[in-house]
Amino acid sequence: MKFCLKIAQETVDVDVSSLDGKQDTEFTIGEEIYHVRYKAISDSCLHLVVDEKSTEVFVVRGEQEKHIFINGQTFSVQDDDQFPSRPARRRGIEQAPGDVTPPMPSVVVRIMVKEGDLVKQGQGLIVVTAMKMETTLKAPNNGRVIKINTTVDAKVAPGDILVEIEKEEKSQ
Amino acid sequence: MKFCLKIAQETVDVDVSSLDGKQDTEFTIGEEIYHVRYKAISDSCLHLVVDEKSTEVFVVRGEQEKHIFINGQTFSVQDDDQFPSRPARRRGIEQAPGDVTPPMPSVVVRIMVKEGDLVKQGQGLIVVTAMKMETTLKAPNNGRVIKINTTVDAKVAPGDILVEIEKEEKSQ
Amino acid sequence: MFKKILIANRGEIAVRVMRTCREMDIQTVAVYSEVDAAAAHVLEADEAVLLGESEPSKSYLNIDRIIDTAEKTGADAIHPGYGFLAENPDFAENCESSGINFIGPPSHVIRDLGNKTLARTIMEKAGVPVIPGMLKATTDTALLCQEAEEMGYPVLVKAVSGGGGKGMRVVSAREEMEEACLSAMNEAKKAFGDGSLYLEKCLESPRHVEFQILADRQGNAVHLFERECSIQRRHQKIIEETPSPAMNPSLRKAMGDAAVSAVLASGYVNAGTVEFLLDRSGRFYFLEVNTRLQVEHPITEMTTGIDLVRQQLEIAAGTPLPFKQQDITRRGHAIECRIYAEDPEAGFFPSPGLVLFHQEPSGPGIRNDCGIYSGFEVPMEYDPILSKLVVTAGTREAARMRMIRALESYVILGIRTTIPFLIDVLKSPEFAKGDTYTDFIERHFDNWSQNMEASNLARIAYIVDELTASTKPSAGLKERGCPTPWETLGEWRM
Amino acid sequence: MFKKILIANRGEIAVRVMRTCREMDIQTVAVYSEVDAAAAHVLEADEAVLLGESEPSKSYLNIDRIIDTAEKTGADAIHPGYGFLAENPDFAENCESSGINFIGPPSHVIRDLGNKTLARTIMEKAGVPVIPGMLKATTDTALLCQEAEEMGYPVLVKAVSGGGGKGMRVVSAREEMEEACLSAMNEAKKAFGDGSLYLEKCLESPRHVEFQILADRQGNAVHLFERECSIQRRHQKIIEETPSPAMNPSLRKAMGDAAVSAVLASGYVNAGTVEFLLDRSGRFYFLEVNTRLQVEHPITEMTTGIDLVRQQLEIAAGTPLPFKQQDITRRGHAIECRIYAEDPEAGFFPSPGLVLFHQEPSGPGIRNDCGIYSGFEVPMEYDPILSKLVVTAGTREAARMRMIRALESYVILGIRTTIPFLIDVLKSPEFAKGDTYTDFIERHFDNWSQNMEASNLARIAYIVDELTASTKPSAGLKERGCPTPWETLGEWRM
Repeated sequence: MKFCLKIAQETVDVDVSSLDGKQDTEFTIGEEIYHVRYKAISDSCLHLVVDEKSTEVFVVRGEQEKHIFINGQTFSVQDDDQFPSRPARRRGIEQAPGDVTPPMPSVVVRIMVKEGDLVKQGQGLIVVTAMKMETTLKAPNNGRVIKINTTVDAKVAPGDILVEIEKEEKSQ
Repeated sequence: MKFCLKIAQETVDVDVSSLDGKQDTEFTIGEEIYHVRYKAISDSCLHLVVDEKSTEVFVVRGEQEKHIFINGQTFSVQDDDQFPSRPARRRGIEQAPGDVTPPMPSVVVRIMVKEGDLVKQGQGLIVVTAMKMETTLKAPNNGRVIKINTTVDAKVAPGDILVEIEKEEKSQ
Repeated sequence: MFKKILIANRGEIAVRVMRTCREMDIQTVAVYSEVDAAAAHVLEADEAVLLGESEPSKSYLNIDRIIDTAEKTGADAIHPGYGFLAENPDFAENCESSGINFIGPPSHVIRDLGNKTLARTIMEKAGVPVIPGMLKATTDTALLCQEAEEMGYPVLVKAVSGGGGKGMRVVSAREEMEEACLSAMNEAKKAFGDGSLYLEKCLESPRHVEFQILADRQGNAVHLFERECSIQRRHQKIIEETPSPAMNPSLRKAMGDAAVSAVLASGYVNAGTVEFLLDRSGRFYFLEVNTRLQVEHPITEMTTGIDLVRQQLEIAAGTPLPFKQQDITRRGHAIECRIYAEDPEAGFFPSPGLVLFHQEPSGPGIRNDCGIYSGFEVPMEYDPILSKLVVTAGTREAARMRMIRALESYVILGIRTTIPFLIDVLKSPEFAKGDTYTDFIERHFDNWSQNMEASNLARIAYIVDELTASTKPSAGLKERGCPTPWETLGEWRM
Repeated sequence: MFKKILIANRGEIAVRVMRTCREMDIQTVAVYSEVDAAAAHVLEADEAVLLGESEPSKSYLNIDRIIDTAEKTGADAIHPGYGFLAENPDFAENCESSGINFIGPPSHVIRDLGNKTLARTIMEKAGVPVIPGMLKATTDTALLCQEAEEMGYPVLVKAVSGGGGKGMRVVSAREEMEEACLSAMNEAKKAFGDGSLYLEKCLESPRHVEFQILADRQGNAVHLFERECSIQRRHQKIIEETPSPAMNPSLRKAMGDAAVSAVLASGYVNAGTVEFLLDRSGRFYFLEVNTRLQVEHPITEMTTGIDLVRQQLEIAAGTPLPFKQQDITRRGHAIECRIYAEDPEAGFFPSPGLVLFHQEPSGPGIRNDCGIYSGFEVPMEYDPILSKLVVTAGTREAARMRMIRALESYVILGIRTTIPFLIDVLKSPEFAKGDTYTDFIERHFDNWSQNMEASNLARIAYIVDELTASTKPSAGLKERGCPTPWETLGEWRM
């Protein structure tokens, strides 16, 4: 069986085969081959023996990925077969250029522009707050504000497009 | 709504009515009336506010009952509507007279009688062991052993009828 | 002793206070905001009362509503925890005038010590060394610039009613001074309603060393040794330990005496903390007094064996301190790590949201003061602190190794936390050596990102989770003889 | 120091040993039986090796297989935990001859002290007071009866190779003597392969007080104060505490000195426990030496701050003790409750089975050494101990209250446990007063059953669980606007 798994933007092919039709398996990841035995301990806990090294790992399913805990580290692992791509809702890394979305669930504190304004790349547009920390959302490029989709005191989440900016040739 | 709930052999009627169609309720148990607000915290945890006293309780479903934890005490609560009566498998309190069943999951160590034997009430029939502790199962009444359903080293559980004894008039 | 105490706080600190109350047979009243209806402190209390909307000003900062709740529930005392109203003199005064025991110092002491320049004056009079700086605050930018010039850069611009790094700026050159003053003034005005600023000389990478003190109503005061809290981010402590690796017996004696003098000079009653900066030559300077239970109080509890909340309640009830300075001993080493809902790979952005899975570390010498559980939705309205993981062991090195083990087995999934970052800090040679200064994080961990060594293991775990999905309890009671995942998944994964 | 240690045990004690190993950067090898493939100690280890079938003789008691596993995995030492092979001199000898470090005393010391009458002789020579009784064991019933006659009833019949109450009988009258000897002989022969018995004078409701000792290879020995373990059922301890409520400084000094003499007289090395009985007049008598880590060792760790497993490893590696007697201090009070899988309402029948839900207590001063988790199937093949809940606090009363709070928040559902029983013991006025003698349970808790005060609350909880079933996470992501339980359940519940 083949899986194609993404961690932190890096997608890697994984090939799995069972050595005994059961829990004795071989994983091929890139050049590396791992011999793995496994056992499900509970809904969220797995016991893996990888090349004779025993590890307890925890796995839970999120909206578009699985969250995996290994010895104090956490990983978000995505499988495009399982979680078809949806509008990106995380960290704003993948939103359309010109769209401004908050990096975290937060509340709008101030809106510093209005529709029709010309803005410069890096100019502050909206200030949001969460957990007593304020963050200024900045213009991703020079352009004109064509739409503001929020108001002061609104609760907003990653993926919500708060401001749309149209690139304008003349402003460059 | 009416429930009919059994704890430790005592069955009591409980009447519940919602005061607001939601979580504000009134429970009538015997003479007592309780005002209850509630909230589910997780699959196994409930927050109850009974007559303004706040309590965190834990509830899980067993085979024939729910196990309920309240401040260090545990209760097994049965509802015959939910768990239709099955052959009793707990503590042997309810088995048919003359049937001998172990009080716990255990292993048969010794069988001290054979089919056809006449036994006296209280006579040792079978020794079982669990967790390094041996327990002798005794005859519930005078009678004749009509059937032995187990062997030495067999794993047995409450509800398994290990020995059947027929009451015999003449042996009394 | 009190019969019933209202805890005017939330999360881990409210839970921690309630635990001591229960051990003293004192009833507890939780207060909560709408978003906190299922919060840990609500579940822990004997009674719980809704204060109002989630916004702090409508709930945990709503003085009238809280005092009203105390009166209605018959609470005879209020414990403020830390943060929120803990250092608000108006709140303490309101309690006093309502006949409710405020578990903390008298309101006038909170007021005096909350004014940073007045506090400096009190300390100077008592012979406690203070950092060279202004004794009067001002909103006059020109005056501030002139003072900075005389003092010599770098200087620290501080709000007179500041706290938590708000209204504070380090200014290293003349040309940045005016703008820094204006923005600090703005921030302070917004946060504390008072934009007045003053200056302090800026020490070069000092250590933050503070002393826990206890003072009773009879005029007795003791210290419970120091805590070092140099590992900070944006003036927020993230790792604390005791003893301080920088301490020696004579310095400890000098600083402890200064802390007790500070307390006596200000008329202090109850538990408090005297904060100092310690420079590389071993000179120390008064920084401020925190007039409340400190976030990091558990490391003092674990090394001295004294329950600080119990002492707070006893003092508030009028009991004299049960020990003198020479009776207080300390044993071993303790470290605390604050577990925040923040993404350490993304500039420590807050990371509120649903905790999908939570499993605490356990074992000898581990304590976790915690405000979350599996299924809890961490609200965005409050501080990002989730829990405080504390360990104690015989030596600093044993405590460090124990903390690493504890962090490595602390499972929180669903939201981002600082755990992987903390592990790397604990493992760093600089921390192991005790080279801990307030610039530690920016110097050694400026652009941290998580080690990806285990990423193939994570991929394996992902797939094993698929392979075992049908065998798990949540899959329900399946018929026996169901096909293996190799049969069911194999078809479409070629 | 060792690089890799095999832990020849299971459950909570194996986990506890591994934790210290990890903190010392030592790799761990778990061994397990078929039924234990998902046991806590397997999950905790760096490597895990299957020994064989679940029956102890084929797994945890299989000396050859364990030594073979140590050799194959490259372990340079074996920690035996308690129980199983911990006090088996043949096992220790096998380790010695295989060049594997056995973490415990030399095999000949285990052998000497395991022979109860030889141990009595050694102690008598060293000037340690022993209970009046025979110094030679016998299988001659007539001789035993004659000795009993001379000693005067009640007497204690004891197996020379006994332990855990097996092969032990209290005989209070002549006519019971012969039968008691025969049945004890049978039991001992079966359990230990040796039916020899001896007699001791039976003390009237004494206290059980034991001293933790440490002895290094250089001939240094210290004690780490006492533990009182009088709360027992069928000679099995269930609650232990330190300090003993019966102790005063001069008695502690005398008993501590006797414990150290006992250790030196027997050539002891590593951690061990010298058990005494203490009668009501303050006289104490040597009972036996436990040549291993004791179940109740955590209360000593919590009050002295010394990690006993770390000391065991250091001593086994040849390091001299890092402290002398006068360096060892104790602070506060600690209590341990053993949580057993037993039904206290049904004669403490074992209660193996599936743990449906498990949530540990947490907070200041609480430690839980635990071998189970939610979803673990407690096997019927081994000891019923699930975990050891330990608390420490400033005073005995504070520790007692803390333990009650901890027990009341320790959730184990699916199997019966001793928790509700322990709560009632802790709450009893006799325990609160410290009136703890070995007949405490039979005297005060003979026919215990659980208080049913909360049964109406349990009924309410049952129904609320029904009412909320559809809203829980396990119900899946339901469509919004689904009917309330009042609508769906109401129809058929009139």
